[in-house]
Amino acid sequence: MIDILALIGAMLVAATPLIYAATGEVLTERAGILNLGIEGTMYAGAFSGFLVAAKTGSPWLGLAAALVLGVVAGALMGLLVVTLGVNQHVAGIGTTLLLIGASEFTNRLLYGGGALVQIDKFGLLFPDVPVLGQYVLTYVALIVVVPFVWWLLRATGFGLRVRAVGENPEAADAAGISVARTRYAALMGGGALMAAGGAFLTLAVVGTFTLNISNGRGWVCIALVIFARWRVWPAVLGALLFAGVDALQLQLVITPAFSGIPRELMLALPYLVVIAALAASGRGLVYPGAYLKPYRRA
Amino acid sequence: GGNTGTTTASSPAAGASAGASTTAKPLVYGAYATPIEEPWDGVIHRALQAAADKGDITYKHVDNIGYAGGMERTLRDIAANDKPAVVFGDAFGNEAAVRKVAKDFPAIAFAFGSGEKEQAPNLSVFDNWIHDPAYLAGMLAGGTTKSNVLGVVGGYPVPEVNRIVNAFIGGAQSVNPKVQVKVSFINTWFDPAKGKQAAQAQIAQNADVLFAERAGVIEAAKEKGLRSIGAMADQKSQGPDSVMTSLLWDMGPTVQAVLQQVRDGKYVGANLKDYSFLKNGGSSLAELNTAVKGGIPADLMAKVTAKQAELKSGSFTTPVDEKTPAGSTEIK
Amino acid sequence: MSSVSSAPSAPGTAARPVVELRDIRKSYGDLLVNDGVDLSLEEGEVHAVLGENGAGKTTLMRILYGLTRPDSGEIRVAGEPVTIATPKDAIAHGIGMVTQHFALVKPMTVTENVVLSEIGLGRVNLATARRKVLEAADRIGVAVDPDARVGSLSIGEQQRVEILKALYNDCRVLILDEPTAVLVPQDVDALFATVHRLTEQGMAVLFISHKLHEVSANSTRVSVLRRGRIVETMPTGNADPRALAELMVGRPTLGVRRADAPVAADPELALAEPTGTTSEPPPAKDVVLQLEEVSLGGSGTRLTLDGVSLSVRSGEIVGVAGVSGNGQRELVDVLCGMAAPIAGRVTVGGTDITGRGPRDVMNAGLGRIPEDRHGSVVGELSVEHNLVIEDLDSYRRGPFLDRRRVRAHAEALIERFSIKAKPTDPIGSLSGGNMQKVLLARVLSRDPRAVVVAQPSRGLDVGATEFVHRELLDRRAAGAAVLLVSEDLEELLALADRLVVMFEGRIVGEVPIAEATPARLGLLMAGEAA
Amino acid sequence: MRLALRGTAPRWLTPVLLLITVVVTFAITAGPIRAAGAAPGAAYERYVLTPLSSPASFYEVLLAATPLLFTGLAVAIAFRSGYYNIGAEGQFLAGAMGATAVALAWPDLPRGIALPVAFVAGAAGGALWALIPALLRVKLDIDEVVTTLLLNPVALLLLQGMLNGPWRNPVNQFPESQAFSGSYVLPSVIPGARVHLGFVIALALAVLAWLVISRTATGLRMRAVGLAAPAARFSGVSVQRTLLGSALASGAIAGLGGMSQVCGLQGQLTGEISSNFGYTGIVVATLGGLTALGVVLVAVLLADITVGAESAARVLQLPPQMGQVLTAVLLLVTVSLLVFRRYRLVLRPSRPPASTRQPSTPTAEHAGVSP
Ligand SMILES: Nc1ncnc2c1ncn2[C@@H]1O[C@H](COP(=O)(O)OP(=O)(O)OP(=O)(O)O)[C@@H](O)[C@H]1O
Ligand SMILES: Nc1ncnc2c1ncn2[C@@H]1O[C@H](COP(=O)(O)OP(=O)(O)OP(=O)(O)O)[C@@H](O)[C@H]1O
Ligand SMILES: [Mg+2]
Ligand SMILES: [Mg+2]
Repeated sequence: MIDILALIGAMLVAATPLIYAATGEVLTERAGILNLGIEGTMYAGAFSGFLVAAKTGSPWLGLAAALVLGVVAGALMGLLVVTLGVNQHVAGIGTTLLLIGASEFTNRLLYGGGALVQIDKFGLLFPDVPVLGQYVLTYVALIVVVPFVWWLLRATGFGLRVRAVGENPEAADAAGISVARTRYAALMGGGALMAAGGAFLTLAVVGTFTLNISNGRGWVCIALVIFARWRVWPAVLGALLFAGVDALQLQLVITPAFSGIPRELMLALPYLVVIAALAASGRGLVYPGAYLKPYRRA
Repeated sequence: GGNTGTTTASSPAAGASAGASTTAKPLVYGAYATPIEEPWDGVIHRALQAAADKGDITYKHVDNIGYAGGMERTLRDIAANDKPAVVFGDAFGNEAAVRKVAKDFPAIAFAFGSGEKEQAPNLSVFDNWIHDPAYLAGMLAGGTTKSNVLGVVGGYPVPEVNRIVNAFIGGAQSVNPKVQVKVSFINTWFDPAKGKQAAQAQIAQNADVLFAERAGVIEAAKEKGLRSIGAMADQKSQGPDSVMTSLLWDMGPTVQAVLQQVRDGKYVGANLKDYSFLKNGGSSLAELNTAVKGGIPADLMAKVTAKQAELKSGSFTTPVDEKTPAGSTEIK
Repeated sequence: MSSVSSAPSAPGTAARPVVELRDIRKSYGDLLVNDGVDLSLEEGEVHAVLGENGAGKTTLMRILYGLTRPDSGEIRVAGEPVTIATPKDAIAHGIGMVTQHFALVKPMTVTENVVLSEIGLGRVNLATARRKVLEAADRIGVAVDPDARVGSLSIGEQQRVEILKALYNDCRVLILDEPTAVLVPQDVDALFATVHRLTEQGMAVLFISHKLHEVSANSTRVSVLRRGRIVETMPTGNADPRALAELMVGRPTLGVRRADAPVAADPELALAEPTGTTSEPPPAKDVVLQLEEVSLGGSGTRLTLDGVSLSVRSGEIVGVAGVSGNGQRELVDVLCGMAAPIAGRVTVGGTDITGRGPRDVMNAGLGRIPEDRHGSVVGELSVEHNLVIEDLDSYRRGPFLDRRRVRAHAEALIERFSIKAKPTDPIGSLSGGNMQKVLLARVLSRDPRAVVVAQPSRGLDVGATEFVHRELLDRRAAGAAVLLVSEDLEELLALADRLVVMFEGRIVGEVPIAEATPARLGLLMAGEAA
Repeated sequence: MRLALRGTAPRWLTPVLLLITVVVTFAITAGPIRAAGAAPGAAYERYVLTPLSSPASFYEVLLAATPLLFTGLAVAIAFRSGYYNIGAEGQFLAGAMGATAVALAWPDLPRGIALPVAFVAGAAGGALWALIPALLRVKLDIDEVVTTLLLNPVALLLLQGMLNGPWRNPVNQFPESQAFSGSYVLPSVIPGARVHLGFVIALALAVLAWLVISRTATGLRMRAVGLAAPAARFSGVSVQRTLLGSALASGAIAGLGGMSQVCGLQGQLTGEISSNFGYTGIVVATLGGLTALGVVLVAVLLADITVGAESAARVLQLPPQMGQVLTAVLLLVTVSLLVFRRYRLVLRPSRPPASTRQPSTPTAEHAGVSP
């Protein structure tokens, strides 16, 4: 039998890093930039958060460090794709390679390949209440971050500017908006969110760092953002769907009634369900007008 | 610079005979497919590092060689240029490459983690035969569960992992015939968040003692105030209230055996698995942590200690079963 | 028809320059685009800038608005040297601009687009913004729906949004880059009415156009730009259209017309050189292009084409007039094989092409030149490849493209159509006129028995326009059936044998060319009486 | 400071830029290399030069480049047509599975038949894995980025499922296939070296890809669709057929990469058959400018650093992650500096020099005829 409340609780935990990172990616893609640095930013966010928390004993400082790192990673993407106009695929994948490599390299220099320490991590709020027993960062994501980004994109001048530079940078420029500054801001803000998503893994879920910590979650977010058609709440929905199916399959594989189904098929379910959901709803996507296009005034 | 660079003994006591012993000290090379942060290769690395620290060997290593042809290249480079006395490493996923190079350099001793047979004249194989402590850990788990449901989270259902999990199940059932074991494989060596999630799914299905073959599981147990069992290193510090014990694999005896053979000029390719057995000190159960919540019943501890003695004396051998365990073991 | 005929104010009365451009130089890579331009703009004047395609007009305007950086030169506002590095600076100095290709964010609403230039970073009160936009629209005298998504508006409406955007910031100088190129006559009239109202309040307007009559009717001074240099600035009153054209292109030209075109309809048409062999109505020949009761679905329940029947005979040019957005674009799409009708039948030379794709349509002998030039060519591919792409299989040798033949073909057409480009130039780098010539060459070189062509001279300078018209008339003489869709009545009157008028997806009237007067057509186009 | 469009770039520019690339990369990475206890100069020699310094190690570079050639070409072909195939990873695995399926099913075929059959099976496996997203895109207009991306982990799980199930090695019970019979092993093309027929096939495919893209009508159609699909459609090019064709060709080439790796290097299917070759293929393709020659150059460069990193790790005992850092930095610095082939840096203050102009031309006369 499957415990529905536990399932929802598990879904929320697994969805949280995706929610942070996908929200960050919505922000950058709305500004017209595909940030494939997402996987590396999550990874480095997880590592830097862990590192600072381990050195200072405070997960909050760890989180702060991750946010700073995310901002820096965003700025690096900005330098590459906004200032220099480098191909966004190359810049993003290169950034991911660099951030993962640099994290692992630093980890090796500092810890010499040995086992890592367990840090003082974030605790659960309402640990004994089903579903509500979540990490504070999950609450922050759902109550503060996502509504804030949604409001930002929808109802603020900054949001209007982000959308304008993502759709038609010429028009934004003609209206006196700095395309570069706006894109940098989106990248840096988005980077901070991606890093926070990664840091959630080390600072809340596991309390330590291991190699491969993000394990492709960033790539999943890229898919979720397109799935969500560049809107914040649907991205959250997509994250919950993916995490929910994942949580479900983890229960099913240990439920005797389902033992006949190949384990690998179960593990593939979250991916297949998202594809199916997209196929059921995803006709005729309209990408942001300036997606993948560098802007340079003549 | 971390663990990089050549590591030789540097104890002041060794200073007197330094001149003689450095030339006599054999060069041992570690060649690992995964990064040494991965526990499996990490155990080999640490054992060799310890030997170097003791002043027995000069130790160098290369890790994260991968599975795309780098192993053969690196081994040939090592063999041809560094001419070490021994090369340790893991051959999983690079079996053919390791065997080819070993054949081409018969003067060098190759000792590799492998699921296959040794190869004459110079390739020895070993594996993490920690099914003995796994059996004992199973007894502890089976004896302390209240719900009669245990959870195991593993990486991949490969023989060595299956062997451990099945031994664990066997141990648990030996003390508690009603016990049921939930086994999840997360299909990755590294993803503690996923490991924790799998453990939580087991907890949701009433598991109350968890065996952490992979990272993340202890976290799940800790948060729910449940008991857990660690692996590869003593993980008590990760959860002093939760971790009853850990399965330890010590490559020390294996390393020492190989070094001795080399020193004596008697090295031949062999299966070194016995050196990992509990009775040879290659694997063990970490000191029981009676400080876990609820403690460990004394009679259970006695049973485990007795079984451990039987294992040591050879009057009991843990059954070896390398079949993939079912996701949920039925009560027989 | 822009028939607002307010007399240009006498030159020399208002002498205070609001804006001066001095010795502006700009080059793109090796191409010198502005070569020491001096231009001044006085309060209350409408200053027209004329020049061939590629003469550097847009570049100059973009420099003044801060969208392009000059290599050197000075800009003065009210006598003071200023730095205009970004549009923000320009806006701060009271300069507004409506760019040639609109700078609008299509998925956003009118309000959002308009307030874009003044918003900060924080919360935007859209209700207040909406009210301010409505007030400004009222003040300026343009009607807009503040809540409409810009992408759903017609071109004319979009332009109104652009003007509103520019004037929203209280500017004193308004730059209009080819504002009329895309407008229907009614909108043109409305535009100039607005312009005159603004200049009466002291605003200075810089305005670019390729249409000489607009310039004569609406400007006070005119400057002619040739190859990046100002060759003449004079009061419009002194300017003779023929002389202006000559200044622009370096040779006399004023366009062509059918030999029997009713010159009475338009004074300027009389100046055009008659071509074409027929002065008689062409003998009735076979119908080549035929549409029978063709309907096309639209968004919702409304049909964008509603039972359109039309036939074009060999050796005949049939003009389609109408206010944009009344189904002309869809009609062309159907004929081009880009949209499948839900009912009706389309035939070319007897071949049924209803609902067939572009390939079948072309194979049936129909040549297509739609209004969206840039959307019909692959901008980054070379001229020669764009010239053969519709007919690739005839340029193959085995699996390979016969490069020598492709090159020879391109060279021949470049020669014949006097296209200013090399075969290897990316077509996107060509000026509008040259791109249009390439499209013509691509279509006409295949000797189509029918041609559908829309807005063939939009954005083209007088020289290029003349060339295009001449080619169409030649085609007619060669016996092709030509369907000419245009919002430019002069063009229709000069070229067509017969006119039909579209309104709300239907053909609401057919007018023999002899009876076609702007007034009569205007009524039909407005949906009044048939 | 800003970037301005260049006129024709001087001929010396590209070599100079490449030189600067090396210097900048060196400057950025010297610190970490030193921190890891090695001399940067020696490290560079190891990373870049050593692999090229002897024929034997150069052959190893070619071996390491082989899978990247396949995946790089696969991605380049798809991207050229505007089909964003992020799924070369999964298609590579599917191709490896295809080859494995025939190698295990008919182990006794003679080599002359076995290899062509494995070749076809590898291509078919990759194409098949590419088919689902391609059909979804063409028939239902479902974005291929999402589907191809998400099918990568699914392909890996399928492979693991096969290895845990029907293909499990009966000898040692490991989740890896039995070793293939000799007739399925791609022969070495240079005596004594490991570089195998797969490399030659990859090179041949590169030449073929170049020919198709730049010399055939099909290639022109692909480029047209990739650059401007609506315009291509208007010109009578079947966008759907072109997209479907390139998607399948891309998948087939990636699949051949899997076949080449499994038959050429490993001789058996393992769970680690792809070391992210599909993802690296995206870098290879985009950095190579989506051209066949670019793909070949970049693949060899990356392989050079891969082999060099092993050498550096062995001789200088540098952590292997340094190789990844170096690759990433070199990659980013290279693409950044190549921007300057088209743009030049303008250092002067960006405003027009209003005040600095000499007052020699205050002629307020705007009239006048051009000279
Ligand atoms: N961003 C750019 N990069 C390179 N060349 C450019 C750019 N913009 C314009 N040009 C070139 O500068 C020249 C002048 O262009 P401009 O747009 O100023 O002409 P124009 O007079 O406005 O022409 P039209 O009448 O067609 O609008 C053209 O040859 C054009 O190809
Ligand atoms: N980034 C650019 N690089 C090179 N040429 C450019 C660039 N941007 C614009 N151009 C060229 O500048 C010229 C002027 O551009 P503009 O936008 O005014 O189009 P146009 O030639 O007037 O065509 P049309 O009026 O039909 O749209 C065109 O030839 C265009 O191709
Ligand atoms: Mg222009
Ligand atoms: Mg133009």
